Amino acid sequence: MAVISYREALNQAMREEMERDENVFIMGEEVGYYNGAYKVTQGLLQRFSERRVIDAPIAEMGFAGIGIGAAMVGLRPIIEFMTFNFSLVAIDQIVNNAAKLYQMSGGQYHVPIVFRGPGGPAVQVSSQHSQSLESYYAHVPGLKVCMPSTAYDAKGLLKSAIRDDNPVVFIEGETLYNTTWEVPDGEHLIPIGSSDIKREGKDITLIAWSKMVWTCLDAAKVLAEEGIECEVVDLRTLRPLDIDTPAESVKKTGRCVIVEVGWPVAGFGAEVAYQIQRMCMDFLDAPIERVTSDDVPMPYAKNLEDEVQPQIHDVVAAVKRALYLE
Amino acid sequence: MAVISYREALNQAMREEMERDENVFIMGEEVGYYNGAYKVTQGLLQRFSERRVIDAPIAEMGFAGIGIGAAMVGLRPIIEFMTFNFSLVAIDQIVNNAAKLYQMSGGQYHVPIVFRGPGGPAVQVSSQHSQSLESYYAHVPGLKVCMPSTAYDAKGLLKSAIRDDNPVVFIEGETLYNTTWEVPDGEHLIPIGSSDIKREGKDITLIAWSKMVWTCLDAAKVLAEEGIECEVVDLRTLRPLDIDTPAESVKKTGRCVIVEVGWPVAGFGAEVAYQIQRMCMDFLDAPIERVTSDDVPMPYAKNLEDEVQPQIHDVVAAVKRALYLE
Amino acid sequence: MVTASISTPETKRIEPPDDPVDTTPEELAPLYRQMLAIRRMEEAAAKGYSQGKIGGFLHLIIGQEAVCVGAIAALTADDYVVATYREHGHAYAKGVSARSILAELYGKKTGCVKGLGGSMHIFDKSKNFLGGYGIVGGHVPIAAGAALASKYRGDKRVTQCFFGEGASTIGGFAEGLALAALWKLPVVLICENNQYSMGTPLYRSLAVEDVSLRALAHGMPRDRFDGDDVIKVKRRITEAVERARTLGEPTLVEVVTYRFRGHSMSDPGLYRTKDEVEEWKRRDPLTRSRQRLLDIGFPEKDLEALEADVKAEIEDAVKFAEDSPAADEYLPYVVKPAEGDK
Amino acid sequence: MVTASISTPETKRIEPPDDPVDTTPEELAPLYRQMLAIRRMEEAAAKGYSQGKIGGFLHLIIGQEAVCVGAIAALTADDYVVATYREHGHAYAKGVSARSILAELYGKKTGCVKGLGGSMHIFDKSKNFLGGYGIVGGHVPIAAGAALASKYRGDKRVTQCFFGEGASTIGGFAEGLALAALWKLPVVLICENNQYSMGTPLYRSLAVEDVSLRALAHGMPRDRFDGDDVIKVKRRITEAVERARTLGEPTLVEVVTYRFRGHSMSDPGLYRTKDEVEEWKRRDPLTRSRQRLLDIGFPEKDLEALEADVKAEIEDAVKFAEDSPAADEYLPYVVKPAEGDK
Ligand SMILES: Cc1ncc(C[n+]2csc(CCOP(=O)(O)OP(=O)(O)O)c2C)c(N)n1
Ligand SMILES: Cc1ncc(C[n+]2csc(CCOP(=O)(O)OP(=O)(O)O)c2C)c(N)n1
Ligand SMILES: [Mg+2]
Ligand SMILES: [Mg+2]
Repeated sequence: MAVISYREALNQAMREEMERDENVFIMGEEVGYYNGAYKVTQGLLQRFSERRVIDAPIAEMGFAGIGIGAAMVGLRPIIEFMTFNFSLVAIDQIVNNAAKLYQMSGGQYHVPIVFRGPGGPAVQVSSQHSQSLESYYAHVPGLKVCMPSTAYDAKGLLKSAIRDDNPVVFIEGETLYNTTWEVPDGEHLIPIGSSDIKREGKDITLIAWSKMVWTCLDAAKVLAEEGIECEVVDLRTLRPLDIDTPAESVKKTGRCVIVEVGWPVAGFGAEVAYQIQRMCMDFLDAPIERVTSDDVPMPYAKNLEDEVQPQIHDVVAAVKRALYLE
Repeated sequence: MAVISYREALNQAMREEMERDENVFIMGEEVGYYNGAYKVTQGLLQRFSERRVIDAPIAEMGFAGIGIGAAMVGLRPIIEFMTFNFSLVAIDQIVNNAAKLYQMSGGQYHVPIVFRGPGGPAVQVSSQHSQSLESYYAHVPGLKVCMPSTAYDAKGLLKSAIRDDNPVVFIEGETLYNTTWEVPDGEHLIPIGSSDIKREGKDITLIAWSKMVWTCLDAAKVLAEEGIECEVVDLRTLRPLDIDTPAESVKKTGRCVIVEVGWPVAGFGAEVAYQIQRMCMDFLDAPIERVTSDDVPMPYAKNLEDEVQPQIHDVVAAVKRALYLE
Repeated sequence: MVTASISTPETKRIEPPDDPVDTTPEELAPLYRQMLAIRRMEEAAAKGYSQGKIGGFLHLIIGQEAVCVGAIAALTADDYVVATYREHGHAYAKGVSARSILAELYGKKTGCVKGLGGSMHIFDKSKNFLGGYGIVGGHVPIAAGAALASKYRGDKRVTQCFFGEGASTIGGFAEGLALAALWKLPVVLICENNQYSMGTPLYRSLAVEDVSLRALAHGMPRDRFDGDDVIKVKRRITEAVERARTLGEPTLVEVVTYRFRGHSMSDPGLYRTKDEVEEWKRRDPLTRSRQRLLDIGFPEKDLEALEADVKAEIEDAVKFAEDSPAADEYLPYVVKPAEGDK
Repeated sequence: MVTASISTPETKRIEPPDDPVDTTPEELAPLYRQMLAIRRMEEAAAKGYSQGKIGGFLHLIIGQEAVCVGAIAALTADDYVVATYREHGHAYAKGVSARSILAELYGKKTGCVKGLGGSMHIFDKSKNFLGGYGIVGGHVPIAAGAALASKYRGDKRVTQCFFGEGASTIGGFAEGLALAALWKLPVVLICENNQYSMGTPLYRSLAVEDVSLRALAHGMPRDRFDGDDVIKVKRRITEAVERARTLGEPTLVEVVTYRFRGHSMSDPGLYRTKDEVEEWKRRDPLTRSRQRLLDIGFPEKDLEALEADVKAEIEDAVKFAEDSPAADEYLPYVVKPAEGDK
């Protein structure tokens, strides 16, 4: 297994699936000649030509819809949003068309499409460019939602997403592209809808996805020095959600902290908290804690940006609260 | 106090606020000559002329944005979405501009605007026209979100919303327009961010908003016949959320069912459940239950439409589960 | 200074055509039959609605039949059609049966989408009818996408996309138009300009009352004409379809027409004068085609036979809809697990 | 058949102007000063960025200064300006101080928006600078809204809205344009066509490389010219501003220009040839204006004094930004409770 970056893992996934299936193509802003705003599509235009790597003008609603139409008649588009912040101008296409067409057409048309791109906070780009919209997509029946935290998961999940016959919203961590992990060469698929234990522990369960998995792992290291063993569960997929893996963990540890990088109110962590309390009420020794960003639009200044986002010490503090240690 | 319809209450609120403040105006599709697709703006064009009651072409993103710009320089627009289903093509304006401008401009510009219109399921209009998007708006710092269930609340909250200096998303119940309630004449304001106990009871707390308050009241009647006394709490405002009122109720009853008409995953009820479990863990005698629609796009056929939505008997069953009665 | 204060002659009302376009009974009779079947089918739907057997929104195309029938007559079975919530006629013209349309409206299991979609969401994959859509403008990019797939595959199919003039102000239309022009997609964008968007007349929604002008800035071919004569519609749209098929080029076509009824069943249509409606009823494309058939020698008794046949077809469809079992499953929303999925 | 296969002469490159527009030192010197200050301010920003003192995205307007300076010179202090993420120059030209702009970029408490917005979100209410926006096209309706408010009140203010040619394909622009035309709003829509949208040249994003043509279908006046000569920009935009002020009519103006640097600091700009960039640098609007000032008799020593003054202003602004305290509060996101709110 080679150690590669998250960016390279995504690139491999697309490249391999495009080799494998002539119907797969990529469309988005700057995906071709520019090799992607974040270089995720590096080299694909050269390899697959303009027919299959399509540079789109700034018209997210338009090219998201074009992808959906193409998928209805049998192609398998990968639509790149330069960032998921810009998916808001296209969200009607995703929610009202992509997600609903299978049911609305009585099962006649399905929409095998992947909407992908970076999401979650970036660095110092202020509020319009730094937000986490996963709860919007996870809310909608008809979609699947993946948010891998590692290069390993990114490759395996993206390949599964491209082969999936449903619309998949695939949100990459904007600050994870340079992170590295061991990734098998060639065929490597991760089932959509499977959570993963990223660290084992007996005292408390930390549940997270995407970038916050790293924050939890870091917090777990800090806490381990104090003798507190955290189990870190990475949801990897928000819809369908494998709640059994984290629930089993909570039944074992009796305590739970859910960490998400987005806004607190009606964030996806609330859904996880609800399901965990339902399944684990008799096992919980403390209320479920959530760590989220502050309830504000993202400020620009670095010090404030750090302040509003969940940091290692916030997770550590929440763990201690859940353990009644302070 | 006169008994008036929810529709009439909204109409009065707008009429009175427009009389009171020359800066208030209404803009939306068919709000003027047509008197509103649901007749909520009946008579306002005649009273206030084309200058203040503006019929817009089909361009939600455009006229939502125009409202925001006008609000920045001091007007107080009321933007009607014919239904909130169509707000998805304008949501970028609401989330990325209206909600953020106050912070993004360092507190220089505020955006006193109301986005209103019917939301939630209608009758047999299928999946693109029948959905509940409140969790999208409740998620966003910078917005306020009102969802009144009665004519009384509708009038009082809409007047407060129009006078509020923040952007308010005001979602009316599409099937509530003909419901009636006692409403005071003239000045009648309800603070945004105050929940309301719609029925007192000691055995269990039902938490709901908008149309589901009626379903809960109906279920409470059924259960009362079996000697079960439900307390029904109407949230009225989802953001800011007055959680104290329902939490006090749950501390009293020890049990809680949250009822919402929308999709289950990451619905706003999950947030309520999370907050209640945090505040009431030591008082809860059973896990918190949620009743929601099924996790599917809304089907057209009446029988199926009823089947996927929360019905009185679903609430009754959830109450009994929470009481370990079956 | 290039100050273009456009005043096109086309912004004024399009008058009814004087000279009927050359045709034969063989060409016209089946189109008349389709128009008549659509009218009868929609009349039956209106009746079902007033009896409470059909619910939700019901948007009828009565008065506009020549547009969809003429336009779709220019297509082959392999070509795609994408339409709005006012799409019963388009579906029928593309080959979807009156039985499956009416059963859908009745919310029955035998409906073309199993009672899940209703009036606004007719789909039939076997006929390449890609559906009716309820979000104004949102389907225009979808049509461009089907056309992109044809270009991708080189399969020479053409996609027609129908929309109202009210859709011309929304972003979805603008983006679909721009991308179709840029990428030269084989799509014909057909604006059914029935002069009202719900209760809003053209002059209150468009600065210039000519939707086809939108093509100008994109270097896209355009056309604009009245929709009274089904043969004329067919001829003019055929030009655009052939341009798409042979050159792979899109066209924006605007057809001026009129709906005789309200926007939907719940709209009494008070924003129009009786005179205006009556004037347009005198331009009824069905009456015109019927007379024309007689004029070019189609025997009256054949015409009566044809009409009786239509009547029987629709009566049968109504009975089928009435007798069919209720819808009974709302599909699980996800397609069968794909490889690699659990 | 109205088949408009448009080929406008304007779709070809706009050549540099031959004859400089008539002007006086009194008119030109302050505009040259503004352009120079903007250039020096942005050079200082680039330096701060490379030193890690400025973060996020930094989009420089270097090379395009004549557009915002010439355009905004046509406005009064009461008029409104709405711009994109590439807006330092527009803010400065509207009167926002270099101190408060640079302090904002440095993320300081003394920044014009207290360190909360950064480079993409400069706002200054006291100057009627309604801000820089990061979602392409999303600010066009906002500008139309400010203009609607002026019409509503009859206050005779004019709003200018700046955007790139890349924004012309997105729905927000299309809807803003359509509504401004329909309602005759006093707004001037100014496309700064710098010929690239990130790495995408015009020909890969527009079917017809002339954004001003979009006005055609809306009967909106339009204009299109090069942005080399700041006085020419001022003159042409003044016509549009006066049209808005006196007739309440919108205009779509396209100014062809060029950015010397990459899209943002992280873009090396590999998609352009060195030759192309060099050619445009020879058209530098600053060099042109400087020479013109000398030609029309502005004393060289006054020019040097002016330049020294600019240098001092920017050095002071940098020092101010460096020395200011860090941002220290992210506002509570809601405005003070209104009446009736708790
Ligand atoms: C985005 C959006 N906004 C509003 C509506 C509500 N609506 C449905 S049809 C319609 C009028 C459309 O008029 P037009 O495009 O001319 O088509 P017609 O109904 O005349 O065929 C409106 C406003 C909608 N469905 N979608
Ligand atoms: C809706 C949206 N899509 C994509 C982006 C990313 N983006 C930022 S600037 C830009 C290019 C804009 O080009 P143009 O409009 O020509 O303006 P310029 O940068 O050249 O001034 C893109 C694609 C965005 N900010 N918003
Ligand atoms: Mg119409
Ligand atoms: Mg540009």
